[in-house]
Amino acid sequence: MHIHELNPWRTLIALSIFVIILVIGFLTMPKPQLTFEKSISESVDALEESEAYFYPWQLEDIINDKPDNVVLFDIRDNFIFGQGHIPGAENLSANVLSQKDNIERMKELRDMGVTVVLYGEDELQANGPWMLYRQIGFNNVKLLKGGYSYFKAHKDDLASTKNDEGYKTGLPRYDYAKMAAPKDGAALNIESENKPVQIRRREKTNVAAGGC
Amino acid sequence: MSKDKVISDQPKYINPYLGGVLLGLLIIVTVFITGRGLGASGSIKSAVVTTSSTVAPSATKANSYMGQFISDDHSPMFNWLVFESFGVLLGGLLSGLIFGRVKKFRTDHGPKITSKKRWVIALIGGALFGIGSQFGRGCTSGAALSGSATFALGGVIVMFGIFGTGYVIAYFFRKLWI
Amino acid sequence: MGPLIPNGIIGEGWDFVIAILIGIAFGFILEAAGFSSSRNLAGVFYGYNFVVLRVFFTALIVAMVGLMYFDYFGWLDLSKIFILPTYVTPMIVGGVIMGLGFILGGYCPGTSFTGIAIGKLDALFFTIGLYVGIFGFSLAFPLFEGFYDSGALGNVTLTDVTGIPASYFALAFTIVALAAFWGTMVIEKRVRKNMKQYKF
Amino acid sequence: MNRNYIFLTILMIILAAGTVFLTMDSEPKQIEPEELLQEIIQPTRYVSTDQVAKMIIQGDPSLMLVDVRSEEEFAKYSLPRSINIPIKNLLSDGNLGYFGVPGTKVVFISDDDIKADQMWVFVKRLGFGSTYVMKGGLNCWMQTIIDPERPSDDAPYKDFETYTFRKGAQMYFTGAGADVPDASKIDVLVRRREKTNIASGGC
Repeated sequence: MHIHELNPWRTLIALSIFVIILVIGFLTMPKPQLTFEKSISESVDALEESEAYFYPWQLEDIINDKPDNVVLFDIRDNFIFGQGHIPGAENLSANVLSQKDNIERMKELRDMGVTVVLYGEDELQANGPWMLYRQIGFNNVKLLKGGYSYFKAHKDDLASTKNDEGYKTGLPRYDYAKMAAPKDGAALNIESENKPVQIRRREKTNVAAGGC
Repeated sequence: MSKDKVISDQPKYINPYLGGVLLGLLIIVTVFITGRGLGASGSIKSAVVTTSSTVAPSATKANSYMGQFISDDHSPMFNWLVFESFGVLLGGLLSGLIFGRVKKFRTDHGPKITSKKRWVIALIGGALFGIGSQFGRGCTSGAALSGSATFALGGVIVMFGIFGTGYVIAYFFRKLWI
Repeated sequence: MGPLIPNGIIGEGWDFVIAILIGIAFGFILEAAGFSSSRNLAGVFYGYNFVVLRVFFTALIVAMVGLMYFDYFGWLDLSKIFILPTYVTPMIVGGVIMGLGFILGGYCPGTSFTGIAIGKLDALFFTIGLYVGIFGFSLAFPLFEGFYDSGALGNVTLTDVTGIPASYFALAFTIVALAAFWGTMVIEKRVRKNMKQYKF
Repeated sequence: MNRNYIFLTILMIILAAGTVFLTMDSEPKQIEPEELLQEIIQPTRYVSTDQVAKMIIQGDPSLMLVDVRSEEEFAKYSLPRSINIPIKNLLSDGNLGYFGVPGTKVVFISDDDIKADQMWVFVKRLGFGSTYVMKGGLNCWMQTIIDPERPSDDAPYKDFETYTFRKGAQMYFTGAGADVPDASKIDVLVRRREKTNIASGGC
């Protein structure tokens, strides 16, 4: 006795429609332009690799020889770039980094084996974009230690920066514990004794603000 | 040979696998649109709460179980599952009309029992199912099917509970059906 | 994108219209697949008609697999959908009682509605029974209120409990279901040799 | 006819097996690279040492300082109420539970700002908001809060305000019972001006 239709051709049609929907899903799925190639923990470890950084004294060769296999990208904005930059650097402002043609350009450079050096005003500014590029698989992207400000201060004698500690980061510059130890009031107030007011010409407006 | 001919003249049910695929797609669509699966027993619960609160409003509110389904804004019948169950009735009718199965009132029963006995047993079975569905947070369609399809642990427990028990005790009730 | 209503893509006002449409489709499929006859349904336990097993498990695996693909395509956010809360012991007890009710009554709530729609009196009695059962449950609820809420695990999925990815469950269910389909085909043939025809 | 059933069976197994490969790449939740890049180029994540000092002094309960230096360095000196999560331990010991708590602001601190910024990028990649980097790090903290430099006498008034605040903060953090150099100015601090730009002299 057969009270149910036994021929499965309609089932086949129904399942085929299902498969077609799934195929459409695959085809229309927004394909991410970028994907993370390194997991978080891999990226954490990768921060230690010294080949991921570019050192100020290495700039000397770049400026003099202009090799084809290294490109300098200045990620500051166009206006500041115009006021001064490392010779031979190209401007690639941070806010256009994610534009499609710039990503394409980075991919081309990677495929050609060109080293890309990112720098900003200081090391911090380029740190984020550099980390992102490393995480999405651009292992040719390096970060200029010290940034533009360090370069500017030492541009006449880059070779000697090899032995300089000034651009290094992640180091305590003070003995925190000693410095922050409780002091007695007298010690604190020595420097703040009122000096006679002298009218001087200020060299810079924000000297007093005590930037780091 | 002649017997087969008689059967082939009769309206057939669709291929069970076709029904399954369609039902699966329907669950996907339901989850896609509403974010939850199908259900059936919930509408009966709404009906119980509604009649109970119409007959004895204060007693119903005081009941710790039914009380939680009463809200002051609207009747418990104004519920997704009630509308869905109404649709199930319509859909069943539609299918019955199309395939020619809507006939005068009749009863399915095993060859060894009478219609009257079948009614009593159906009533008891329904009552048990009603109690069980409250413990299980849903019936075959709500908990076992939609629950399992969304990988809920509870759905799988209910599914194995129903079918497992069914197979274990089927032997003792064979007179009802075969 | 989905689920559409919780994400506000379809307004709340459409909720009940959609409910009726989904219900119609549900009822149509159940009836057309033969779920409006209690003898068809009960057949799964006696080996003469495995329509319940076939429809149920086909639907289950199609839905499971489909939902996973939909999630992957970004069409449906599986983390936003309703997950049935789990209460271990009440659910086991409930499942056992429902199994008993299934054997006796020959229907489950959804299928009994379609049975009523085409004029089955036993389906009507089953539905009345459901009503009586739930009403009785409500009245007696204070007796087992503690039990009703025992073993609560919250809205957990299989993955939450076991740590195994959902896709492995989908694959396992699919393989088991397909094996069951082929197995029951053989069983059904054997059992039916000794059976009398029944009308539907 | 049986051939069709075999075909259906195989199709279904392929579909189900396909799901196993889908979920491979969606491990811990993280934001898309484009989104991360958009966040990275925003300078809004930097807070000055003055802002941090002010929040500590005011006892802002929403502030959580996370020191990303090594454990030894943290043991030697740390800011009050700060907790230590070295970058390497970010994913371990349930450290992620510190982030994404509604209503809190997480500020990362390291010797200078590079390590803290790196931590920020990782935490951001994991999708947590309300995270900041203390610009200049502890070196700047020493320079500006612990040992502030007196502005020259003809410096703008604002610099003096900053200096006065820093002097007050110095006493708070070093625990020195110093004479208030200019009592009237300290009053200004006590009044808790919400909108003044104490960050003017920054790192």
